[in-house]
Amino acid sequence: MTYLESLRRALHTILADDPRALLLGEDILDPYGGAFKVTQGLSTRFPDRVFTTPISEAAIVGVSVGLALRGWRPIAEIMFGDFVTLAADQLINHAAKYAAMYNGQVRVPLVVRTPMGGGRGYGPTHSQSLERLFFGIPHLTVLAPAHVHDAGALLLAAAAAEGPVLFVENKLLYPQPLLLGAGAGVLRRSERVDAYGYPVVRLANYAAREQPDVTIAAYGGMSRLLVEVLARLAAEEVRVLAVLPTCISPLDEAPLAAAAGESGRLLLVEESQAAFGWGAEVAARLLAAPVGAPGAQLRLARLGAQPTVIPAARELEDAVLVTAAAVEEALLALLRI
Amino acid sequence: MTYLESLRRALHTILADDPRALLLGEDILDPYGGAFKVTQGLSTRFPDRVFTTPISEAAIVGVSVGLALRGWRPIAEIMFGDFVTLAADQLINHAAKYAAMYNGQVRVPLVVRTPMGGGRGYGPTHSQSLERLFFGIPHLTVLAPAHVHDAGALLLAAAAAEGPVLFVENKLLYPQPLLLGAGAGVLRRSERVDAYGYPVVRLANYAAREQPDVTIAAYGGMSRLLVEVLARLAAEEVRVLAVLPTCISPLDEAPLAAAAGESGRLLLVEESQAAFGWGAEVAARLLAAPVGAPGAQLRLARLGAQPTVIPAARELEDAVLVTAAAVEEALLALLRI
Amino acid sequence: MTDTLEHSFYAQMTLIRQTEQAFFDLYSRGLMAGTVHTSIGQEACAVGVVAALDKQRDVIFSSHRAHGHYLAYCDDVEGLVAELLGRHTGVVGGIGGTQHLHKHNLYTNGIQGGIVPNAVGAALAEKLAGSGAIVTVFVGDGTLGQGVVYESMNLAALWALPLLFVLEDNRYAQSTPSRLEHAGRLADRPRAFGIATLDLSGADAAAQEPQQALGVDEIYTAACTAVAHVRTHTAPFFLALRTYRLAPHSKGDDVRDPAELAAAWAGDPLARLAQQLAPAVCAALDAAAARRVQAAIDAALAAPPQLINAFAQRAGWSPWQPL
Amino acid sequence: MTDTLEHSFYAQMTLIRQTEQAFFDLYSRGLMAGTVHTSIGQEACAVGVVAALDKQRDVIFSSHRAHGHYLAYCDDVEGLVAELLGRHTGVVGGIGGTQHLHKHNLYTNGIQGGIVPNAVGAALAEKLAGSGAIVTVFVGDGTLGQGVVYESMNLAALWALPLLFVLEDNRYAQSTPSRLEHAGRLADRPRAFGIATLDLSGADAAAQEPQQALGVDEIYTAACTAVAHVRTHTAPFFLALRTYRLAPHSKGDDVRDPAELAAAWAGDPLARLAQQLAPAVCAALDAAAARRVQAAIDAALAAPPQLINAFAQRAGWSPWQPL
Ligand SMILES: Cc1ncc(C[n+]2csc(CCOP(=O)(O)OP(=O)(O)O)c2C)c(N)n1
Ligand SMILES: Cc1ncc(C[n+]2csc(CCOP(=O)(O)OP(=O)(O)O)c2C)c(N)n1
Ligand SMILES: [Mg+2]
Ligand SMILES: [Mg+2]
Repeated sequence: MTYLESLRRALHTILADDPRALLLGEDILDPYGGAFKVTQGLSTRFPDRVFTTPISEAAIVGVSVGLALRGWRPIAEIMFGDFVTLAADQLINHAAKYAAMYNGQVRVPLVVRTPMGGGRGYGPTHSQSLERLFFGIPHLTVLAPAHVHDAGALLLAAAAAEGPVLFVENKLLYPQPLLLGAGAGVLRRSERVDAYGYPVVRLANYAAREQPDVTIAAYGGMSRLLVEVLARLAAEEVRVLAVLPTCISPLDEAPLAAAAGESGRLLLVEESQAAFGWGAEVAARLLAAPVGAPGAQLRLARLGAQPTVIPAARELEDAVLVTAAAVEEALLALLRI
Repeated sequence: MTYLESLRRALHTILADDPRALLLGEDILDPYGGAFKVTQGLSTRFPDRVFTTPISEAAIVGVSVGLALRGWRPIAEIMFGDFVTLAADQLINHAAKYAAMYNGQVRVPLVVRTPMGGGRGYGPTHSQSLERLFFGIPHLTVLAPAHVHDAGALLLAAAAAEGPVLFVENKLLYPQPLLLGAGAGVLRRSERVDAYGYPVVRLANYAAREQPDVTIAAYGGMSRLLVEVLARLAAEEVRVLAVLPTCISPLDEAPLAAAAGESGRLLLVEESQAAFGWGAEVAARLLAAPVGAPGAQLRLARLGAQPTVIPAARELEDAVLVTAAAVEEALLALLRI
Repeated sequence: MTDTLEHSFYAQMTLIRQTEQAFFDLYSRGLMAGTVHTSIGQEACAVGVVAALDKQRDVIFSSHRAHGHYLAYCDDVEGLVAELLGRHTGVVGGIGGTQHLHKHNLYTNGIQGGIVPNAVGAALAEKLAGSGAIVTVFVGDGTLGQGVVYESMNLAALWALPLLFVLEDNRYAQSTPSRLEHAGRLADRPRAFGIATLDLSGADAAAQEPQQALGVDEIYTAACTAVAHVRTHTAPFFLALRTYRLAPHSKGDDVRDPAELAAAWAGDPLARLAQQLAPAVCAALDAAAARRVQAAIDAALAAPPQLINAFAQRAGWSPWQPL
Repeated sequence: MTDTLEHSFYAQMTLIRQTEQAFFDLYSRGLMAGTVHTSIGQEACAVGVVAALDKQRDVIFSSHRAHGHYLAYCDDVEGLVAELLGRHTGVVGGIGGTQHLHKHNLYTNGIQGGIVPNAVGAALAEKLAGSGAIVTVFVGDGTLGQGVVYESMNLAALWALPLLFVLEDNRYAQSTPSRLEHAGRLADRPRAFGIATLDLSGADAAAQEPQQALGVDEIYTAACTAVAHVRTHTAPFFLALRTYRLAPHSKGDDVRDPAELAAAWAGDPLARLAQQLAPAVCAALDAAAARRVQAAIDAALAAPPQLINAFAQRAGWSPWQPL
């Protein structure tokens, strides 16, 4: 099953199981079924609960907030993650505010799904990873499945959450088969949950009795690169432990710290620019550990996109975004220090 | 001269010196002169270049972008920083994109001024420090004067910049007298510039021949607390070095690293929640230094708001936001580890 | 208009007036902090519209100038006063304050325009639930500057939602007269989206001479028509009301022409309503309201200090552990 | 309509048509990546409107479906083809790609609606400069879903800016027919803001039966009126044009009724224009366009690889140093 199929099935399950669940978004009706086809089949099966909308991202989220306040469980789709800027006010000043500012007397159980990421040559306004805007916003959860997670199960969890969730999908992962179960190809896969109850997956390219040489942490679309790099480095007998959380904000650093501690070296990779990104918070938490504690000994590096627009031309896009080659190079560099 | 007067004078200078400079914003005409009075006198003196606008934050910034693209130098005011969410799309997908995505063939010299910060009992939607949304956005500069900087001079620099600038003012600083010159009360003040040419101020509460026990880094409205805490701790003979940059993003960590290195202990304070904030990036850069380098030995802590809404009630607001007492406590705790 | 109704209107309007006047007083005595936006002069809009609603099931959204809507809706002067005084006995525990109120089916938020799509969502919620309830959203003339208001009008009309837009057109946004904010006639905007509209705003945006604010009886009658339309047709309606803000935008920040203000005070809808009633009745209602407001203030001021712990727990952080 | 004008229109329209058809071909041959939105069927809007402008000084904003506007404005097929092929010889060096074009006074961006306030700003810029130039912004029917478009209409009217809105009403936004997106008649919206409007969209949003796309001569005539209004009165104008997109929204994603599509092809404005001209003339113009397109493709494909260094330098990072 692909990442996309898993998400689509989850939407079917959610709407089938919960009569209060609703879908809203642009072009989500059949036969089109959404720009990336994640909502296919749903309007046919649940015609009264799937709403195609005008091109009004602020209102899509704003209407969903109103529905959630009044007892429904809306799931909104923003066609491209780049357009969440238009819904930033509704997410930050409305969805994330009501429960706390009304002293806990209301809930806003809302999921905003959106695909982020580049690599498809869509150019500067259709390729970004703008979930970063919402990191650390109180009372807003940012979830992002990679293809080593049960993406659909995570969406079910998002839909069951009490508060608003920004659910970040990845365009290049849509066609990827999920890598689940104990054996994900040549890689050993294991799963645990973080303090918030969301899954964290570990992938190892070495035997169970061995120790990793280096650890790499990433989320979302970066899993595509990690799986490739781990497989390649296995051949070169570089033992790599990858750790992939699904709850990006708020951050539980413990599973990442544990994985990093096993090798003493951590590479943090993210698709957006590294500066002020996810890895910054992970690094700050892990490294600010008391001197003498294992964290303080960590050798750590970060990798992200170049700090500019994401070009449309393929070669330029590759030069700006993180590639598997860049990940491998950064890992090997980290091993040398 | 107060922080507010300094900013107001700078606006007068900008409009007087550059016939292409324009002002746009809500309620900025005389006699009102803006909700916080920063634009007072300008519409009287430059009636053709000061535009009061409808309550249309997206268009205020969007129109400014168009003006900047076509050769003018607009300075837009967003009445409360909380409303920049409404202009996020124009800032991120328009202002910050055009120059790079058109291959350097245009410029967007635009300043968006806005007051951030709490402490006035304005409640959850009028007290935030949302500049964090724009940290790390390529080609967008975030500047924030504290009252130990020449706020007006910084605004002049922002207006002279080639690309878009988010200029973050602070509500509680408006009435504060600027602390400039070598002696800022009991504190020794010195100034240098960062790699981007923007000022970084150092304040010391000890004699020139002494070394600090601890370093504290912060920006914007936090300067109010720092000045208070440094003065108080001087009495207790705790030597504190404070370092306050004005260019918040992109970040040049060198002046902060140097100041931190002098004491080996660094407290990072910001008004917003610390998680995924400014201090995270500072910490990540300073601590990820190669093991053995001075940075790696740093004892570091962060302090920010509690991760929830900013309540209206004074006591609750104090409990959520950073106070001078909390800064002092965190400094003393850092001295003990 | 029955006698009882007019008494009730007067009772509500004087309660709102006195509550908000008390807020100014509390500020000047240093007992209140933050900001406040009073609806002094606009009470008739709140009272006349809310009287036409079914308070058991209907839903209300409002924004920064909502005390009147709040009191007309739930009469909870105690919860409101305590909220503005920052007490944990406030309706939202002192967290929201003046701009962020919630009780039963009433919700306010201080971001201009942002509540409007929320109200659309609430209207869709009621329509889907088949509850028969309708949603009312109060907006000011200045708030029509926000783009999301038009996204919302479009959706409300497109999806035939039971949503009543009430425009309180007081001809100013903060310090700025409407003619510097808006082109065209405001009521033409909902019409362009196919929304049935009743324009009692009395003038287009460019008109200069002040006009009299509508009285509560006119507003009530219009609101009954509007509500009936929304409920019967399950379709949106836009009711534009001419009103005037007699007090400053918030506190002391008034730059309007004193002559204009004086003329508006001379047409104060509360005073006009008083002239229709027996002086003794008014005096009794005024006194009753005054007693309630004073009692609410006394109770709030006597309330124990903030329960930081309880708030922290609900908000998900611990007040005793630094981040 | 003079002969020369019609020849020129045909020459431009066939150039646009053939350029965009070549794009589909280049995609299917794997030579192009990313996405593309062609204006096949809508060329008349671009050509007819731009012909009414003063290309020396006027300013144009457009969005995702802008190849036609681009070619009608600057005839730079070479820069456009190279841009879509991701070559550094592209008009913006391969960085922007199909949705993010800029040459002289033309600007496009792929965020629906976001360019509209930028166009308002540009119109204010020209008005302040006293240049006599006007600004034209092309929007699709779907784009009227964006709130900022209304903020922009209000400002353009309020400040009397020389801004021409051109609505290319092709009755669809991506896969969604206009009647599922919009309430009321689109042209009533600018009117509500007091913007002079010429509605040639032919129908309100709810109408079902397909109508014929406007021909280039009708569009040109209307655009001349519109442009004259904007330039003479220094005031905005809204021109609503009935058109039809004959190709998919982007590539292969067409779910429209084949019968509707066939009927639309039968009314193809390019073919209709051809019927007014001598076949030999058309054939010669077609052939000339084909040669130019092929030459542009050949040149682009032969262009040296991307100049990453140059881009990196301009963008402020070094391709040789990791962050
Ligand atoms: C998005 C946003 N922009 C600006 C403000 C600041 N502000 C608060 S009230 C107000 C004026 C509102 O005018 P109007 O809608 O006419 O309501 P009135 O105050 O007249 O009742 C402004 C500009 C805000 N709260 N939200
Ligand atoms: C803000 C935003 N939302 C959604 C999209 C995705 N999108 C691109 S084109 C389009 C349809 C636009 O329809 P219309 O304005 O009618 O133009 P047409 O494609 O018919 O020319 C959509 C939804 C976008 N680019 N920007
Ligand atoms: Mg008003
Ligand atoms: Mg269309």
